[in-house]
Amino acid sequence: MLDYAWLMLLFPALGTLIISLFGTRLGKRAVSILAPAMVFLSFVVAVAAFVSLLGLPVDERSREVTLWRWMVVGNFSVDAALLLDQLSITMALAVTCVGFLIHVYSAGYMHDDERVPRYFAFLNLFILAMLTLVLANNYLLLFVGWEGVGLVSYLLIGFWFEKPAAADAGKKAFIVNRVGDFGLLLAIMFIWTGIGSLRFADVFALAPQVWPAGSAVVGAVTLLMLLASTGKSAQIPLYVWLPDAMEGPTPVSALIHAATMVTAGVYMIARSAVLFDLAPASGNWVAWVGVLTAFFAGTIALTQTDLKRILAYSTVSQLGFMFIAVGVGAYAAGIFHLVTHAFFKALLFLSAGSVMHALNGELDIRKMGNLRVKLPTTYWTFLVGAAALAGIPLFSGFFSKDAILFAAFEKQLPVWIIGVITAFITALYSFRMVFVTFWGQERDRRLFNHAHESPRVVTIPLIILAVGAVLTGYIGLPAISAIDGWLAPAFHPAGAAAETHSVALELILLVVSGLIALAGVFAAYQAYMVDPDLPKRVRASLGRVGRLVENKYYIDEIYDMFVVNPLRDLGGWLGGVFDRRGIDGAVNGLAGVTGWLGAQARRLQTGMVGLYALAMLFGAVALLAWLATR
Amino acid sequence: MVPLSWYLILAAALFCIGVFGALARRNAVGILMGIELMLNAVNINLVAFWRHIGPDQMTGQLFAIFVITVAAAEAAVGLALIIAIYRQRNTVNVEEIDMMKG
Amino acid sequence: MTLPTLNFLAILPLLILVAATLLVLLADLVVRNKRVLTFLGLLAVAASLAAVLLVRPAAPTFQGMTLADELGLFASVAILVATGLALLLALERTSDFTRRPGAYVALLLLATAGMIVMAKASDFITIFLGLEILSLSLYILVGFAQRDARSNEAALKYFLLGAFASGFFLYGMALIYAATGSTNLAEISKGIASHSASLPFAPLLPIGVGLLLVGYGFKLALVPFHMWTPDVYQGAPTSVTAFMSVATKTAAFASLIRVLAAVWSGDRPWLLALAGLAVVTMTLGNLAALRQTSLKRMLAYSSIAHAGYVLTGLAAGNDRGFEGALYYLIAYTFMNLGAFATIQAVQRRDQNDVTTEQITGLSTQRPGLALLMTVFMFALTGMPPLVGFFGKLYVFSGAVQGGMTWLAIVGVINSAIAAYYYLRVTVLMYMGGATAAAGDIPRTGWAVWTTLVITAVATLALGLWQQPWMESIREAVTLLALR
Amino acid sequence: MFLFVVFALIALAAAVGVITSRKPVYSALFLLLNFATLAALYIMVEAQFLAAVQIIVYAGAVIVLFLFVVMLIGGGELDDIGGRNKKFLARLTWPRGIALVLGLGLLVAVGYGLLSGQLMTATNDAAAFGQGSVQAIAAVLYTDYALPFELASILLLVGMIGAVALAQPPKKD
Repeated sequence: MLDYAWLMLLFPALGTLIISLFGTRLGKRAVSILAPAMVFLSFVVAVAAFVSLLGLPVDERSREVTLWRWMVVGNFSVDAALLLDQLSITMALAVTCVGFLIHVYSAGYMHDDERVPRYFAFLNLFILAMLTLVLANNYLLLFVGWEGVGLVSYLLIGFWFEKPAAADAGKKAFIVNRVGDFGLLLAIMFIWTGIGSLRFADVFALAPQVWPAGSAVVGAVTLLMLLASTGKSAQIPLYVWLPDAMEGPTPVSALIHAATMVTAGVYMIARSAVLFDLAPASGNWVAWVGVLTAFFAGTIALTQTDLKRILAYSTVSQLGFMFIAVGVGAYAAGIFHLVTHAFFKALLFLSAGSVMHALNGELDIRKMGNLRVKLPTTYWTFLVGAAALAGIPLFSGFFSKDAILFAAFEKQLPVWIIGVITAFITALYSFRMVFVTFWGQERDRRLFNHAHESPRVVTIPLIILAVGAVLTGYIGLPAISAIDGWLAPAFHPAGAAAETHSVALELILLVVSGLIALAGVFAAYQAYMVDPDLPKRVRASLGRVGRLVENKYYIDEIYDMFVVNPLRDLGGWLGGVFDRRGIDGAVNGLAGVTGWLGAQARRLQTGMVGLYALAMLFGAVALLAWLATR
Repeated sequence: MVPLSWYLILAAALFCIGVFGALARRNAVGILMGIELMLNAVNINLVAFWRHIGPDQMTGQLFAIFVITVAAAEAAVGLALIIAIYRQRNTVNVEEIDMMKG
Repeated sequence: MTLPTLNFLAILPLLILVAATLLVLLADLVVRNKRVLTFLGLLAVAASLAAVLLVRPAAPTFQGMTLADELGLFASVAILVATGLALLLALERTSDFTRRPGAYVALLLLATAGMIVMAKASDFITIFLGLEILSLSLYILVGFAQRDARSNEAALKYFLLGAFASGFFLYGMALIYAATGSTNLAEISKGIASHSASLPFAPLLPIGVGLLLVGYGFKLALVPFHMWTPDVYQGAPTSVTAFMSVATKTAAFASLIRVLAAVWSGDRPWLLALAGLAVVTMTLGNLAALRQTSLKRMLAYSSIAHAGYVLTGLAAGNDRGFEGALYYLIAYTFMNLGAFATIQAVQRRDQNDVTTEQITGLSTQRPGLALLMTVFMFALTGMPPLVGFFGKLYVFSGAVQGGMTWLAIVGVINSAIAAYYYLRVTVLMYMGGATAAAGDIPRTGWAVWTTLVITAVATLALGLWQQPWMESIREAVTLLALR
Repeated sequence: MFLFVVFALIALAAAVGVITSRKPVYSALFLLLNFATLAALYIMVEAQFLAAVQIIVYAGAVIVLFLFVVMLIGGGELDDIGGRNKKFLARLTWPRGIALVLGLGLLVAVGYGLLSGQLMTATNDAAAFGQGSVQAIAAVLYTDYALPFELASILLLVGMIGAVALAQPPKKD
């Protein structure tokens, strides 16, 4: 079966092709069936591959399937080949499973949109690119997938391009991600130059010999990878694009900006475990970037009032947890959290989409309340998701987050402390959403009366995801540790001895985590149900700090002040022709300056032959002066 | 005998005069004349080197002959172009021929 | 005295092209349906291509005037493919811009002949003659769009600056001849290798190479020798622009690679000079492209930037960089020809350019054209797995290998900037209400479709299957035997 | 030696005349003078055939073509660097100033290469009996240089087609 794993890629590819060529002719209905069907077939293949991989002895659970010889340059060659091992199959399962459910949900959610065929073509293309990313057996193919998911993400954020906010968000995402991609491309070049191969197996086998542990090159490579990951996985300092990305359709937020694409950075770091083991300093960077992002984004999530934006910041925060895990070397824990998060965050987004659908697109939680009466199914599924996110014992997030914190406790105590605080915040904002949205009194009666439960095509995926959000946690029960044992060989092909943990300690920490989560829920109940004025009082007593958090730490403003404004002033001062309309955030400011430079470059082009020839003569003299005097 | 370097310096000077002429003129015909000066200066070089390196190798001299051929063909095409543009715009001043810029 | 036996088989591709030219000129007098002439041209290109691929003499021919090596073969194929596609592109539209289709086809074939000569030449005299043949043909072709007043202007600018650059080029050749005593590249290489220090006129060598670079820089549109490019690309008939933007680059780069390999000393200053040129070329090209409203001008600046990327490969000074440069040329041939072909398909019959306004909302009127244009734009951006990405990957990693990481970084930043204006085209096509009336875009004929499909398929396929022809590239570079 | 100096000075003066003359006709005639002096220099280094070609092609064809075009488009004044109505400095606009500086820079750069090394002492002392004759050139032109010779014919073909295509006035429509 493993040899047929390429079918996983074939189905979404076919789907994309058919829908983009004949989509409008097939009609909405056919497309809405075809696209999910293709992803379902991929899922079936993934399951089959998983089962056959399980049937193999542990040391044979890594299979490469070469599709064709891609390129050969001398003794350097790259194949278009898939790597099927524990890690890639786990990822593929999560991607296809969540992806399929979101496709089904989309069929209901996007029903009224004019451009359903285009939407599904993009969505299938996304699955193709994401599977390419996780199944690649070399860095080059991984990069193909990496760029592919970025592109589709950009197209889907701007899917409703009539909204200027959506178009701007798309642009922002694109430019920020280019910065990250730039890091990955350079890392790939360094690997190619240093090791002479891009195949994972070769790289990981040779790297310890070529690059001594802690050497500068491997440090540079891993830091460049970290840069790439901060872009794709929305970590400090490149996280700014993700909250804006919520301008896209909600299922897209669920699929791309919560469950799959944004985890690509975590996946890549986990995949490059051998390299990160060689560069402990880079690992520390990863962990610290992760924990700071987690805390930072968690506090912002606490103050937001837009349901999707809360979830977006929560995603950034949870990705931070995954970074902590891969940073401290607990790769299996990171991937475990990645999988559980994929389920519960997709669930939360889709439930939020259901709420939004019911309230005619309203997302401000201050206008909601008591919705559990009107939307019972959505309420229960959202509750399960929130419980998982908050880390309530026996829900999936509890186990995975605990695994991460346990690893942090062993390696980096300060990281653990901030992590625990963040876990508390997580529980707080999770149940803030629940209480404010679904409990209490309705705040906007007109909206409330209008609300209605979503159709079954929407609720059924929610229920399945909810089941998943509970169950995925149990593959990683500390006592069983199935996922750890399953994944570990993928990170250390050499077969490093599994570390033995103190079970007692782990249990103690488990209890601590559970208590903290429950404390968070209790605090949320106190603050938002029992004593609704409490948040205001807290907010007042916090004074400036509160305002700081409320305004997202003024990060956008700081970017404006220190990056955009100086650049803009410089631009205005230099030419007085600066295009003000283009300025919207740091990225656009940068784009504006570049554009201004472009305008200057154009002014050189006067249309006169004499000046053209003069430029040539100048070049000639400069060239000769340089060459003759060397 | 005349030292080789004298020829070369004469050639360099003529070349630079040609370059300046091509840059300083506004009239397309004038520019073309400057370019012709440049090509001829190169020919002096080729011939002088031919004479110095050893006349039994004919390379320099033949190169010069080909350069003359090219220069003639170039002049023919160039002047035809100039006539064509004159017919269209009634001017051959290159500073007025600047519809495209930016 | 006996005449040497001349191996005419070695220049068979050339002979075919010239014979076809004469045939076209004769047929022009008798044939009424001028499309026949284009078909004749296509036939000649096909025959010439067959000759290039099938007749492969081993040794240097014509007393070392040309080489029949892998590099020459490679470049010839790329050039002939470009010619064929350009002819196909103009098949149905020639009468839109000229009433001398015969001369048009003839000059296109002669320019091709010149390019092949240049790419294969191994002697300064032949290089120069090849360059002049292609230049003169192009000067005239650029001025062929009679309905566009800018066409003539473009031709005159191109001519004056081209002739000016020729002067420098020639002077450089003369000085290298002086420094080494020969015009033959093999002899020059031998001369430098055997007694580089004791050459009487050694100081003339770097100056000669510098002047030569001015000439190449002009043809390749390297900054600051690039200023003609936007004006000429905009004014020339679109099919001519498509042709010259790719084929000239292939010919000139092949020749430059040969010359560099011959005078190679591996000296850092030379490489740094190339690297410096590459940096200013890609940066200025990309910056100036950002705010263009004419698509042809935008692509002209983009082609300047791409020349900078290719030059990065040469500046790397190692095999990987050279291979990357050759790969890039092939990649560029298809993606850029495709982009210009789309412009040709979109432009109105009485126009010679397309503005950004005209393509706004193209996807609703011509979804097929919009999709293909998107492919070409993504390829030019460097989006994997299309060809453009691998070109960049190879040249930049060549630079990394050559110890010029900074150059690779500049290159990568530049491709990030470039993405902005390429994607703007896509955004305009897909995400904007249609502004141009549907009737403005003429029906796209089969010939243009064929061109578009061939280039698009190649843009994708050559990225996905690289093995066979990467080996050919490698052989070409190995034979150069860089010291 | 003396002859060389004389001819060289005439050539330089003629070149300056070409680029500064006010009337294009004068420019063309100065160009003719320059070409003729160069032919004389060629004879001095015993390249007789080349000298003849120089006279026939340049003086006989190119200059006539130039004069013809100048007459055709009107022999008006070249009101630029040759203008009489303004002071020299006024005529030296900034692009021309830069051009002058860069032109001198070019001369310095090339001259630097020419004057360093052993060039100063080298002379043209090798004997060249008959090497500049028609026979000697023909012997190599049709053997070793057969390919360039063919290419030159292609080049002239291009020139021919081009001149015809360009000279034809465009259809009025």
